[in-house]
Amino acid sequence: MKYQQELKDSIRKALPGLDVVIAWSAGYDPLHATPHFIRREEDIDRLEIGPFSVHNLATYLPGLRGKKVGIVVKGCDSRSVIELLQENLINREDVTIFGFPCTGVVDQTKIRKALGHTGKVDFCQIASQTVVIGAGGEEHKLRLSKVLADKCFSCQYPNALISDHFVGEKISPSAQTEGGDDLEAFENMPLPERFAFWQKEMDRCIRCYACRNACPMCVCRDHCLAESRDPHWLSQEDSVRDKWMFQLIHAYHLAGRCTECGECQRACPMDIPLLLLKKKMNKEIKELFQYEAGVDPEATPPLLSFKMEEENIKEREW
Amino acid sequence: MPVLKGKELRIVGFLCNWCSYGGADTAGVGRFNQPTDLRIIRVPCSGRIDPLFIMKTLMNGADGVLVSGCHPRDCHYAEGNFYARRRLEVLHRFLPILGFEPGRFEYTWVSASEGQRWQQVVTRFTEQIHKLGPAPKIAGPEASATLRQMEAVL
Amino acid sequence: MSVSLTYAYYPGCSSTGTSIEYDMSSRAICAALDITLTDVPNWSCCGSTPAHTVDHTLSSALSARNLCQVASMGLTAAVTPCPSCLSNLKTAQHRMKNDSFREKVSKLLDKPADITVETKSVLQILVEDYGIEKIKAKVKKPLTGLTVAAYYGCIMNRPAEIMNFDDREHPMAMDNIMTALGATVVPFPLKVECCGASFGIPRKDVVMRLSGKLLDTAKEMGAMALVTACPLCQMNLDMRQEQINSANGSKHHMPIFYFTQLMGLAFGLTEKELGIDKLCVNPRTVIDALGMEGNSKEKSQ
Amino acid sequence: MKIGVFVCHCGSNIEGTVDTAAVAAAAREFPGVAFATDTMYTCSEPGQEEIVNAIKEHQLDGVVVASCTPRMHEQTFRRTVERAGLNRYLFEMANIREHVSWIGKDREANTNKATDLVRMAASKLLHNRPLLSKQFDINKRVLIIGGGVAGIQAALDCAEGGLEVVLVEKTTTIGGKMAKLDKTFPTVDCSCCILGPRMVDVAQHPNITLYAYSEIEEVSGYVGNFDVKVKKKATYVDWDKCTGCGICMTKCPSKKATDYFNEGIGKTTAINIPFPQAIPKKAKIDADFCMKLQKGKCGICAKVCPSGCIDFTQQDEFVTEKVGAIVAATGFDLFDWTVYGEYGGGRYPDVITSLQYERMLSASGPTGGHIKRPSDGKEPKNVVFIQCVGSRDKSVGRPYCTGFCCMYTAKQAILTKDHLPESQTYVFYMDIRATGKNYDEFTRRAMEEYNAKYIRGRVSMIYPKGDSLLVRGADTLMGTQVEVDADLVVLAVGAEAAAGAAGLAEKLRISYDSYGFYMEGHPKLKPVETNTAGVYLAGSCQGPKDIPSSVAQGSAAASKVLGLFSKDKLASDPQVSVVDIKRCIGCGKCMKTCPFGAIKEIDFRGMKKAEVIETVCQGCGICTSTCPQGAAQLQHFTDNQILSEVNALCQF
Amino acid sequence: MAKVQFIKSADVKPWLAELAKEHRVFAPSYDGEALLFRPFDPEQEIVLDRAATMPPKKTIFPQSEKLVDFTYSKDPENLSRIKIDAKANLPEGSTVVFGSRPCDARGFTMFDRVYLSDKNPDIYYQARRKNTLFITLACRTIENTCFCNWVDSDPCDPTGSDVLAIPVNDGYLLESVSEQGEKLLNSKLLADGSSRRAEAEKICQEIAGSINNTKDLTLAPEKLLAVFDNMEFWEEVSAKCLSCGACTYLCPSCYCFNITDETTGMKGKRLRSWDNCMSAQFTMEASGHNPRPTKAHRLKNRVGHKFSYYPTIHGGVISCCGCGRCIKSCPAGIDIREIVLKAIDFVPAAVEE
Repeated sequence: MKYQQELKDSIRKALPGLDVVIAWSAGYDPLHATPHFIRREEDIDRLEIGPFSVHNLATYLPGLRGKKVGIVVKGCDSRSVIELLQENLINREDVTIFGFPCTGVVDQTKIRKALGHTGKVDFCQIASQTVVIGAGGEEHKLRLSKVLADKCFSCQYPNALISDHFVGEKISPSAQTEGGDDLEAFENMPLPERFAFWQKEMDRCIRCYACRNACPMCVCRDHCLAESRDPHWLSQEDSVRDKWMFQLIHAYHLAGRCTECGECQRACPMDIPLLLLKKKMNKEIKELFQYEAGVDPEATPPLLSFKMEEENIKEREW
Repeated sequence: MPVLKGKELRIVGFLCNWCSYGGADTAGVGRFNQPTDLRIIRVPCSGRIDPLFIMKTLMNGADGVLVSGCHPRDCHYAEGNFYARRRLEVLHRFLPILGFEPGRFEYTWVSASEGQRWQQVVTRFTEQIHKLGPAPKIAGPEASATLRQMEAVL
Repeated sequence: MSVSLTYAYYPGCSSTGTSIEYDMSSRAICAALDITLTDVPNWSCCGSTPAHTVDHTLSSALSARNLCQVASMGLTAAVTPCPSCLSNLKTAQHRMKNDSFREKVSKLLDKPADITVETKSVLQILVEDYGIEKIKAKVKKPLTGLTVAAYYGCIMNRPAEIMNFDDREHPMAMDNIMTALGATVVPFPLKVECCGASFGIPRKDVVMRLSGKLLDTAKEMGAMALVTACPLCQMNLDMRQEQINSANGSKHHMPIFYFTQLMGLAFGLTEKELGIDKLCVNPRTVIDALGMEGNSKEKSQ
Repeated sequence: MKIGVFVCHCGSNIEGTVDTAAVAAAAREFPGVAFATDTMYTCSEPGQEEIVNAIKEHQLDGVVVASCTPRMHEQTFRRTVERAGLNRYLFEMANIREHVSWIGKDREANTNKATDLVRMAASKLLHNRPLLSKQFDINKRVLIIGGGVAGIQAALDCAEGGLEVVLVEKTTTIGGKMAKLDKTFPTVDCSCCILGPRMVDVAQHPNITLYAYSEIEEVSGYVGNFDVKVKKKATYVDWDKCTGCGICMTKCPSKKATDYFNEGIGKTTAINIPFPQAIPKKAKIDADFCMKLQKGKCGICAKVCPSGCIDFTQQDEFVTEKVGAIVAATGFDLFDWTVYGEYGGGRYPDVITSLQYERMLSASGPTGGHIKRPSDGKEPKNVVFIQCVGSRDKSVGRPYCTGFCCMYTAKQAILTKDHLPESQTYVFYMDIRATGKNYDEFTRRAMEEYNAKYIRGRVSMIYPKGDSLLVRGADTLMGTQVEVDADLVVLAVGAEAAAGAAGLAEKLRISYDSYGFYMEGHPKLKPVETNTAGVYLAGSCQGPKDIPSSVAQGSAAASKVLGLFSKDKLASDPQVSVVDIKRCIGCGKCMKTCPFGAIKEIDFRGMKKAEVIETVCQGCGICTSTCPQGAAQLQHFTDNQILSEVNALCQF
Repeated sequence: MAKVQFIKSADVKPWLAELAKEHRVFAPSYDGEALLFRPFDPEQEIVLDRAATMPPKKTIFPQSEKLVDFTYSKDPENLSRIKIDAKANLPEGSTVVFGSRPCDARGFTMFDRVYLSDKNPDIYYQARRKNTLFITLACRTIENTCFCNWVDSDPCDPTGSDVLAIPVNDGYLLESVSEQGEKLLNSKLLADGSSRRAEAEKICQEIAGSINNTKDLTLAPEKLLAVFDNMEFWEEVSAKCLSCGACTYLCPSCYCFNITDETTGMKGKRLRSWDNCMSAQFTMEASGHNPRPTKAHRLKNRVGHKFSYYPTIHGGVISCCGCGRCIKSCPAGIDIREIVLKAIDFVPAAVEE
């Protein structure tokens, strides 16, 4: 990544005033990065940014409230930071934001599908638009665009929307403005098929709540309704009903707050297409209230406000 | 036992105490005949109706959910129904993605004086639900066979 | 804005007989105003009285047939001079909002009944679509010196929820046109009263009484002539004026114009093309007196 | 928990279509139910005793009554269980009358539904907890909105009872509609002579603060502690200085101002005092007609005013009053009758309203008490009254009966004959509704002694004929059409809620019907209460009323206020929201959405938390449905309580 | 002496179909993008060339199992006298898991020491364990996340299995490990495999030989105890933890559970469902006090339990089978190997007096 050195320098300068800077470093194999907590000067060297910087590090911010935290954000991550600021869950003065122009991150599921088997990966090289992966003794050449996350294709905010230090030059957003083809296709499915689809997908949920815990906007964390008896919304039964209901709770609680970072779906070890629900919610929120979360730190989420006359709600027609 | 087989469907209403519950009372006082399917849960304000109650009710197998509150601007608590309107509208638009027919859930406004309107609302909603028929049921934990069939269909 | 107005024109049966002058004058003034009227091809009866007293569905099917014809012309609005036809067309449209009724009609038509065409009267398009101000601008020979009462009849505006035009008790459309033409309009309290038309055959005495009262009141209010917008009203008041006189012992000699005829005169069209000669009560003296006062005024200005 | 279930027959009201014994039998199988029975009248004394005894005998710690709507008897039964030593919130009601037995006759379906409702109530009750009220201070002042006869009565009664009263009147004088009347039925005594002294009492009472020409801008707070912002509209006259001498009126050159007090019969001056007995007797400038305010020229009134009180720069002024209770007495306005095209729609000057006729009959009115036709000033000979104009008429959206028109029409017929002995009156009526003391006798007198010709039928058309009006209508008793030559037509126009009633209701957070009339707490048992604690109703704002009823309601509302204030502290409703501090993450969403500012942020061991101010919380529960982690829970309507009802109804 | 049979690749499905007549058979197949042990379905492709997303843990230790059905009944004479009828829901029938990996099967041996103790056997576990047979497939490739060799195992380890299947050129060599396993090898579709034994052994050796990163974890129990009170250490290693349950729920050797009762009306059930020591609810006490209040405490528990406390009371056996799923599925990329090694290498800073 071009600006990596510049970013390291920037962090090095800021580190003395900060308790920790959250960034990424290399993960357990060449196809993975991992969140990297920089506390000491020597930690900076291991910082790496690039297409494997998939994690939305904003998720960690509320838990570090009260500390001076630096955070490296992609454009999409910065929207989560904005949303957290908007909800007063973090203090602006405690957070130092490092932005860089993001050219997209990979979707591990897509790589896995393209390679067939990624258990044994020896190396990975990315040169401009090509990814070369050595796995199981074979060399696979893939076009980068084949393995980029869906959200990157419709990305409107490749540069951090809010930052204290921005390295590199800002780049222009992707040309494709309409995201969510999968949503459109799904909405064209007959209702009974959709109903069946969710039951099938939710059936394999193991209730690990990685979707929730990876979500930067799931700020209830330890006090989530999912595991509570008072209020007692869900049982601990291994039933599609309870598992599905949890996803509805998640989606509804994110209404008007979700920035579509996709962490829920990425985190899901069972690859359940959870983002679909959030995309639908966002689409309706946008249509109803012309509102997009994570763009303006001063805005109020639409479900926490109202208008006496709602232009787009025609409830009297029923 | 709860649903009269072949006669009724399971319809649950969430009504605010001040307007719509009163409207339903007014309808009763006026002896305005209504279908018997609806069971009403009384809450203080439509603003108290967390859309998750509606989702939960549908998930629990209700065939229809009807919500009614005070007309906008008439809320006993000044603003409750304004919040409710946004939240319920979002829910209304969201439900189809799950595969629920949009008509399984409706929300409306009935004031305490509108006994006749309440009668119409109940009648119309009940008819709407009967037209849709029983809601599709979610497979229980033991229903892996059903799930495999679904997979075959998809 | 100079988008020319174009309508499908549905003349109605009367226009080929008793009210031919209404048809002539309507076409003439529309031409004068650059309003394009295209005749509905192969039009049939609207399903009026004779049909709708027997069978509502059949009656509506007749209207629906004509509306389908309009739709096939690629036009979205149809216009007719006759309020009775209009009433029937609109009633059919109103009934067809009911799905099951529409299905019955469609069955009779062997095709789906059209529910998109808009229907209006000639009077309505003149005031609503064309505009009084523009009419005023077209006046060449103001009708100064003419004092008229405008008589709308009972169905032009009623039932209000179906006809959806002007005030059901106190319409002003014709009054305003007449004023624009330079005529003096007297307040006519009976402007929406019944002339007795439906009783024209079985109970002539009723017609004599009701229409007589209209003539009495018009005269009392100081009108020199009545102006109408309905073939049936015009016929009762004009053709039967002598019968009314003899039945009531009155001595009315009150010309009964179609409003379109007076518009034509004001626009400077010839009496011939307006069918003035078709009127029963001779309007000569009234017409001859037209413009006298006004012309002198114009000069003085 | 040991629950007792009491299924009420309500005589045959419920038992007629619900098998209450079967419901009770089914209830015995419900979790927690230790006792269940059906009773004839649960709310009766023996019925309540039965509950008390059962609680003692079976050691019940929760009670379900299946009977009428909780809006009717919830309080009754809460007191009952309290008498037996239970907390009043360990009680639930199942509404099997209004919601079951009265809306259908299918006994099987009704019994089944009633059983369901009892199951819901019982399962909710399992999650109920005892709740205790908190005491709070009250502000023993009362605001009365509207200075008509009802408001005056309420104000005087409250003031006499020792309360400080704030009386707000929209127009420049109190007196309301009654002040405009010439005489009252059925005694035919002078309206102003009865009302005048009472108006003076208001002006002079040390406990009453009167804001005339003022309106309510904003109401916040709750029973015992309302904050009311009053807008004192600009009069361009300094009322502290104005003596009401009226010199300005004699000199004002703008003499074509609308005379609102006289219902537009005649004109008045731009600066005016509406009538001689006005309270307060202060002048006000009608800005629409004042030459100085419109064109900047004139200012004569300022020159002639002996006390120098004219102030053309005056602006609206706002004052805030703190009160503990509010009485709405906003009265009525006349229906806009001009929608009746058949009556001329307002085009014929000699078709007037009954209230205009009152002004004409009044000696202090614009005609000095002489009946004159507005068109030409002639005395009419034939006067036609048409009743039910904007009453009992669905086609104009006014299906209700105004109730007092029959009576005042009879009165006006009598007065017409008194004023013009040669005249003949005709009354077109639908039915005569004269159901008060001496009322029917009164209408009889109009017919029999004053020879008013009553014609039962509606008028289909009025049109001018010569210089008179031809009134054509039906005589349904004779089965004929009738035509009457009338010199003057008086329309008995029906009443509707006063202009702006709906807007005020929204500020007061009370409900109103589709005609704008305010909803009483209960149609029979709470005629002057509303569903908002501390807000009461008096007079026609609740529905059309004649004078005695309005006065009675004024007094009733006052007695309610005095009763409320007889305690030094009020008990707060414990059905408020409570934040579980362990679950709260301090996100503040609840604070954002609370309409009452009842949630504050506190610091708990260095963490932000939300806390509910119990006495401010009104119990709407918006915070509960806003809080994503369910930390804020509205007591008595907690998530678990509502979920238990859902689960009782729907188990897959 | 173990029974040795050979099966051609093409005969696997027919053999499973045969087995399915008598047993519930589970085999790895795709559900969406996740490879899961699912009830055998001849229509579905069985995927054996990679490790499944999820171990076959549910077959013996269901995500949520109904232990007891209970019903309340009232004495009609005295409604407040309530009787409870409880009915245990003991699992019935037998199950065969095909295609599990040595680590998967070995994982259950960690359960056994806890749930099958002589003093207090868990009857539910016992019933399933006894009747669930594993036909385990030896691994041919070692994935980046694999580390069975660190925890005293290897890619051909038969521990915990009933049959070990070793992939050979055109099929699988099936070796019975247990008596029950031997009974599974009686099908006509199987041929005697003795002749292929050498080939299989060679393959096993080859695989074992390809591993060269073995770490010695002998010191782990003691070193982890040494850092027990060093919260700074644990806070640092847990910083990126999201406190979700992916690692524990996908772990073949995590056996914690939670018990809840769900009652509706007069009926209820007692559920045993997976618990997760990463969750804030784990060891949460009714008072609201939690002895493990932060994720650092909880991650310490997970690592400590597996590599220190369990071995201490169970004869040195590390309660981790080295499958690496916790690494692969962790949304934050936490690598348990790294933590253990860090603890072993940890040198406390010299305390200055």
